[in-house]
Amino acid sequence: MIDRLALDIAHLCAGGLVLVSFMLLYQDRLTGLINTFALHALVVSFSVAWQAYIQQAPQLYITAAIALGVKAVIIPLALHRIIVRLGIHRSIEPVVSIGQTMLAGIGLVALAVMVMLPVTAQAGTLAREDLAFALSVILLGLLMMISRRNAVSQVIGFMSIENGLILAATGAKGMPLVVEISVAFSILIALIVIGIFLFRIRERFETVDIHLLHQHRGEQP
Amino acid sequence: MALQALLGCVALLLAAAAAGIGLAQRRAATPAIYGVALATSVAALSLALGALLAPPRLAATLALPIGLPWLGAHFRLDALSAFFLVVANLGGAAASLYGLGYGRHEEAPARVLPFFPAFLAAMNLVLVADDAFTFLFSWEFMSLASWALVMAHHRRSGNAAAGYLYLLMASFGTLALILAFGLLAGWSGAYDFAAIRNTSPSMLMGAAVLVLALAGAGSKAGVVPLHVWLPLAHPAAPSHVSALMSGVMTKVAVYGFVRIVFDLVGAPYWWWGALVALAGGITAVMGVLHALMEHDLKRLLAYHTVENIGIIFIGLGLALAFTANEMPAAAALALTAALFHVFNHSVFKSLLFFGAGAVLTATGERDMERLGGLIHRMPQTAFLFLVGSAAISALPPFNGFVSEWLTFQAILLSPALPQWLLKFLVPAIGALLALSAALAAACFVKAFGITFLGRPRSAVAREARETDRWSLAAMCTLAALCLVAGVLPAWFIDALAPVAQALTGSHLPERHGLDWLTIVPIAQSRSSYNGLLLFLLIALAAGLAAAAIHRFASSRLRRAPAWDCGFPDPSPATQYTAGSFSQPIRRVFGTVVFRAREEVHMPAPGALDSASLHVRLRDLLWDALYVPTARVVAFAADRLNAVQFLTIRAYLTLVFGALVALLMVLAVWQ
Amino acid sequence: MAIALALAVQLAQLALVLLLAPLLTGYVRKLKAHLVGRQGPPLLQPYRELLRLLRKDVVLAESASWLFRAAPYLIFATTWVAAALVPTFAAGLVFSYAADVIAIVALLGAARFMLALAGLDVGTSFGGIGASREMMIASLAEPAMLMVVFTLSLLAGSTQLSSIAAALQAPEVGLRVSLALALVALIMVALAENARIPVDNPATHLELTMVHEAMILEYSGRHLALIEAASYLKLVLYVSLIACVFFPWGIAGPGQGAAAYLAGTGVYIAKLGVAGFALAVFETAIAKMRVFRVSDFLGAALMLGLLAALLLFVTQAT
Amino acid sequence: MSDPGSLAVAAILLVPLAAAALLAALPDDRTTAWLNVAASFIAFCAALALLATRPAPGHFLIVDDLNIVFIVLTTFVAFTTSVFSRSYIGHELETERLTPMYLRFYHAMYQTLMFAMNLALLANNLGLMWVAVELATLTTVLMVGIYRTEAALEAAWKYFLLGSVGIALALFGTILVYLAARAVVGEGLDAMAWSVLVRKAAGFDPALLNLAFLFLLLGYGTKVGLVPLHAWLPDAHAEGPTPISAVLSGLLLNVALFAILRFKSVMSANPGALAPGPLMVSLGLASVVFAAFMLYRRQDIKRLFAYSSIEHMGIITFAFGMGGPLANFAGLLHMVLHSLTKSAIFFCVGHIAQVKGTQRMPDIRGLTVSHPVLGWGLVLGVVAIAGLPPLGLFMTEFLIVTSTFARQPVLAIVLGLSLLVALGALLARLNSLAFGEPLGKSEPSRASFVPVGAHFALVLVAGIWLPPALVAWFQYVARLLS
Repeated sequence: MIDRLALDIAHLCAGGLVLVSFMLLYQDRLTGLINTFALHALVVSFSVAWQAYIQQAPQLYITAAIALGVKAVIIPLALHRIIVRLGIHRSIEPVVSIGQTMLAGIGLVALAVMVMLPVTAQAGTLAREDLAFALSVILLGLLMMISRRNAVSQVIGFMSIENGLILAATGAKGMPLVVEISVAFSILIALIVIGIFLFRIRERFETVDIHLLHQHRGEQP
Repeated sequence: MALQALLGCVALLLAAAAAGIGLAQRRAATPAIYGVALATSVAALSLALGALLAPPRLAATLALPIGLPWLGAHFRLDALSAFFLVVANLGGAAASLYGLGYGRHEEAPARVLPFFPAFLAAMNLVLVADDAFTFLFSWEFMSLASWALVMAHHRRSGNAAAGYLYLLMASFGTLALILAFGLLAGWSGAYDFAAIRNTSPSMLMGAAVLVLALAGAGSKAGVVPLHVWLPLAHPAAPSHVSALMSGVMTKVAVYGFVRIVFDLVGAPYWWWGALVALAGGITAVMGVLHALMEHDLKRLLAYHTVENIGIIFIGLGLALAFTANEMPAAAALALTAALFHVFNHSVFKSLLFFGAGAVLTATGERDMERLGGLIHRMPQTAFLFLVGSAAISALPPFNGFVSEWLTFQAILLSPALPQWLLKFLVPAIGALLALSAALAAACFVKAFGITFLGRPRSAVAREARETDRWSLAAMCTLAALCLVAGVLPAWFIDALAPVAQALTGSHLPERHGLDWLTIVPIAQSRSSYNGLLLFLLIALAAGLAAAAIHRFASSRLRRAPAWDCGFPDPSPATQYTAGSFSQPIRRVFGTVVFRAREEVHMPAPGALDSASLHVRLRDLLWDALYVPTARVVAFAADRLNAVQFLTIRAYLTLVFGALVALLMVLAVWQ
Repeated sequence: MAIALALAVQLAQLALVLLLAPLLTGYVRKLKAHLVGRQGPPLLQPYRELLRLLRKDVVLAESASWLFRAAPYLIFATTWVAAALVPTFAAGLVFSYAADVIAIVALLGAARFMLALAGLDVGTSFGGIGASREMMIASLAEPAMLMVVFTLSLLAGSTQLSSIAAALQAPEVGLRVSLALALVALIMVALAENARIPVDNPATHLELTMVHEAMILEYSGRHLALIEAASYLKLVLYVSLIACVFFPWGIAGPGQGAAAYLAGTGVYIAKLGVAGFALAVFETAIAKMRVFRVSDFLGAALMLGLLAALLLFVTQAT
Repeated sequence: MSDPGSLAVAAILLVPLAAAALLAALPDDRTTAWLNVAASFIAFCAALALLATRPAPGHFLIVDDLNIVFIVLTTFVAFTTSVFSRSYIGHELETERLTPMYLRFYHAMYQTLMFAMNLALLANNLGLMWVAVELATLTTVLMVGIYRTEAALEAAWKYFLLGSVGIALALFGTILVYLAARAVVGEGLDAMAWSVLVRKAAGFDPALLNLAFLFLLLGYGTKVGLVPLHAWLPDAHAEGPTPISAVLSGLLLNVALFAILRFKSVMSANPGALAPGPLMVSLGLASVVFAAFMLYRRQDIKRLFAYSSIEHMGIITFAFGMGGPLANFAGLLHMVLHSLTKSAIFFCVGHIAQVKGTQRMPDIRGLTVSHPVLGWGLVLGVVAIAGLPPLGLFMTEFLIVTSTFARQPVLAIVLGLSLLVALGALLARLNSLAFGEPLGKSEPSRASFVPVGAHFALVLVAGIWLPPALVAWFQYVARLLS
């Protein structure tokens, strides 16, 4: 009975993450986008913590804590500062078309479910549904990356992909510690590098709109 | 044993090539390298002659643990290989001998010396290779070595482009052959020829192999429409290399074709013969027509290579048709004709390129319009070139006539073929062959007449000097061979008997029991030819005439200005030029084949500007095949090039698209 | 002994064609003159011309080379040998196996090659014009000739002239369209090769359209004599060829004895007479064409030859 | 840890790591270059020692038949590249494209990259390998951006974004493989160990494996540079320091392809899974065709050869996709020879760009006249990379095309024609680069030709004679893969 409830809650978390991903897609203001991402990270960290609880895998709490601390608090704060410093915190990002993006997003979720359907129940119901949701989050994150022009939004899209990966990794019961380390590791490195790059890019181009970057190509036609 | 010794020669040549890299800057390197090449070629020539004239009962084979690891490199020396080895090493020896003298004028010896022996070695290797990998390896290595030689004078305009086209077409040919061998060997990789011989391919597969072999070997040999590189690349190389490329390398290509189609594939179908012979006929006529329009001496010779390759392929095609219809005697005749022409062409084409090289060293000119009168300054070269010209124009009593005569005899046997298409096609091909032979004579009247006869058209032509003794020795040897092979063809045809026997199961009647070294293709009542008798009769008649005139007629002689119908003009510009010589033929054939257009600009009376005449020729094949290909590649390159200049977002979209597409495929699949 | 006799007959043929050649030319000239109502030169005028030329000095252009002086001998020799190899009064002579009809055509080609080179040697524009046009004409005439050979060898199963002559005498050959076409083609080729009207005019020297005469413009004395003799021989050769292939009656077979040979000679001379008459009538009746119509003329010959060969396939196959 | 095999493995991993730390700390530029060479050499020697003795596979590290040749190759090319790098970097310091500060960073990163690649090859654990590839990506991103020009930064940023997405996809695939394995092997480290996975793969859930392979192919395929995931590759090659271009083309692409091969062998061991072949064949062929045409419009010499790397990675992927003992053999050999050839080409190109002061091809002409050794080196390199004999790539391309033609004629023709198109482009460039009148400035070259010569000598020998031991081993691995 407790299993049933635990599963439902995990399911709810995963579904919630997909929902937040849609919210990310919907946001066209940078400030709102960053806040929504913080929510995204929050949901992930809760989900991971819940998994730690039901799998009785205490090491997952670390992952949850990292997700909460770094992605839900530090990065959003840093991004807020960056966009303020760049003076783009009030700008509305030209998004392709919210309606079309949403439709595409729904299509992607359907695709994720379809792809996961043939997986035998042997892998466990939890795993299968978690995986479908994780795949949806990953695909939605990619969709976000390609529908936005602003580097900050792209980084957020990328980090939402990583959240999806964490969801998948923690859903895979008993996956050795290596995964957690690697995820934490990659979050750290990614953050540093992104920070360096954003810094350099601002220094060089006075903008973080990578749309302008391609003008400085090594090879003109 | 002969095979081992031959491979030893190859190793020696490769060592000379390696030494050439290090030593090329020394003055002594030129005689040393060419000397080694000459000695090695002569040794290889005698080994090959031994194998051809006294063939061992079983072909010698050898496997070395190099090349494809689990297979090794297989080598084999049978009659066919031996014959082509004779051709290759004869050409190689002559070119080396010529190089001893010619090489001293070389401006960039470091770009020639390492590659010349390597080229010779590669050609020898192709001829003894007995597995697909070794064969293609040597084949492409041969292309590469000759490409390096073509690029030797890379700073001269057009040479780099010639080298480019050459290597590209050579690689195309190699690709076609790789595919052909891929079919023959199957996917398990039975690459050795012994295994390939034992399998008999299906009809479709055999046809594919034939087409691929024709494309592959044909592109190397210069079969129209794959000939375009040849007239550019052959002249670009130093002249002795041009001789090797034209005289020998194209023959190695013929060898490749014969080896694959006659030996490896198995029984042919009759239409193979039709295809090959038709390709040969078109090649012959197109080659000679191009040559007639050409004023560059070496390029003219290169186009004649195309023509002669066409004649060889006519013979090969007929041999295939006869073999398919189980007429071994006729097949042997056609094959012998083709192979004899292989030998003959290698001899007189090398001779002619040597002559052109001598002219080039003496004057620095390849353009015939700036030559003339060289017969006075270079009488020996002129005489030897004349012999070569007569031989290539298929005039009796020289060798070119004999092989063309044999080809005609094979054509005359075609009524016995049962297929209607062949019955109609072969006479037409005969007409093409006759046309190309007659046009070749016209072309060599032009080549020899404009270059050597008349009055000098430029200062360099007026001050030319006879070429060196090494070069003359090489040319003399070849000219003597032209005559010997023309007067005593029976010896040569007998030497070819084992080859014909091995490939067609029959051979020409041997000279024992025939009078006076007569050659007889099938039966004496049908036709026969006796070069020796003809030669003696002509000599007798000419001698008789000379004696009678000496005895009875006036022998006095006065020198005077030319008569020229009473209006002699001392300016050499009033002579006929190469362009004006070929004008009638250009009007007859060129308007159709080349879309030749003459643009005459005639100033109004009283105007002071000069009149001018421009001839514009279009190579329709080039326009129809190569230009569109290049355009398609350029178009695709331009279109795809846009992908280089996308935004990161677009690239991410590509990744995303690939992911979604593959997921969809997976979802549908499952 | 038999060999010696055979050799003697062969030598007799050599001598016969050489002796008859100027006569045939003189005869044609005389007839042509008569046909246009003139007296004309005497029948033996060509002999006299040759002798006259032989006696004269050679005036050699300053720019002429050794090739210019060697060429007449080679031209004469090859043409003579070729003419002697065509059966005239008798077939199957001892040297007849040395060359078939293709080789004979090629011998003529060799002579033409030398002649064209000689035309270019002095370096005048007339020499060039002649050489250039001669080679153009030859490049069309040779394939046409070979098509004729093809037709004949199909019928006779041989390219050996003696065998062809023998085979075509057989009654089962009969009259055939192919043969007629081949004959017409061969006559056209012969006209072109011998520089006759309508292709060339043997009687003019200063006409821009001339071909043969332009090449030999610089020749004089004994050299010119040899070249003239060669052209006389060539006319005989072609007439003999046509006679022996299409009208093979009366030719003595191999080794038939002196009487047969004599009869054969008589018939042969009669054939020459008829052919010369036909030639004279034809040349009188027709005008010379422009040089660039020659390609059409010879192209027609080539097509006729090809048609003859193909028709033969059709009739033989059914 | 006491047996020689384990010591060697430890040396391969720890020497670069220690050297990285040391190089980051040391200030002097002359000794550091030598230290870099020395560290690479020790790693190479340790790798050679592995040929003689191997440690038993552990939970995290393994030395088996598949990876040993890549370890030797990687350490060898790393060593020769470090030699080349010494003479290259000297010139960069003189012309002040690099400051000593950045040089320290460069050397430290070089050794870190070596550590990461060796780790990826040695890993017996899916996760560990993923971490190593990630680390290698990050270090190369930093190296590519080291010149801090606008173009370099853009290339690095592009590389970073695309690489990260690829690596994320690969991680998802890795998780899926674990899930598939868990059901059979049980939880824990064993479910991520290669040595276990290959043995037990037959019982895995095929649907999960299929999905996993798709993600892994796209993920690691991004690192391999397969079209359409290739976009980072040309820019990263062109804008970074040339030694890094050599390492990228010669080694990093191989490492990523190695990862795909590992997963392919797992896939092949499962009868229910989709055959990985068609996927790899189509991606490989797309890469070859695309790259062949892209070669034509290149203006930058390093970008030209970067596209050629895409083409060759496509050929290799195609070969492995076709499978069968011949094609697998050829694919393995092609990987090795391509590494050697392409890195040698980049050595030449690096020196050429330095003596000419430009990477723009229209500004470079007549190299065989002005710099014979460099020029002929380039000619040899292009001849080799175009697959002409007597160099080794002819053999592999021969095997791939012939063995394909008997089974899939259309594919073989497309492949062959694309190779021809690529040859046309490379030759056209070679013609103007190496031949004709020299153009532009022409400093004398003070390059070290030993690395170039060593690579070409190996490729030449391989074209003529392969040691039987190597062949037997390659054949064994080729069977293992199919």
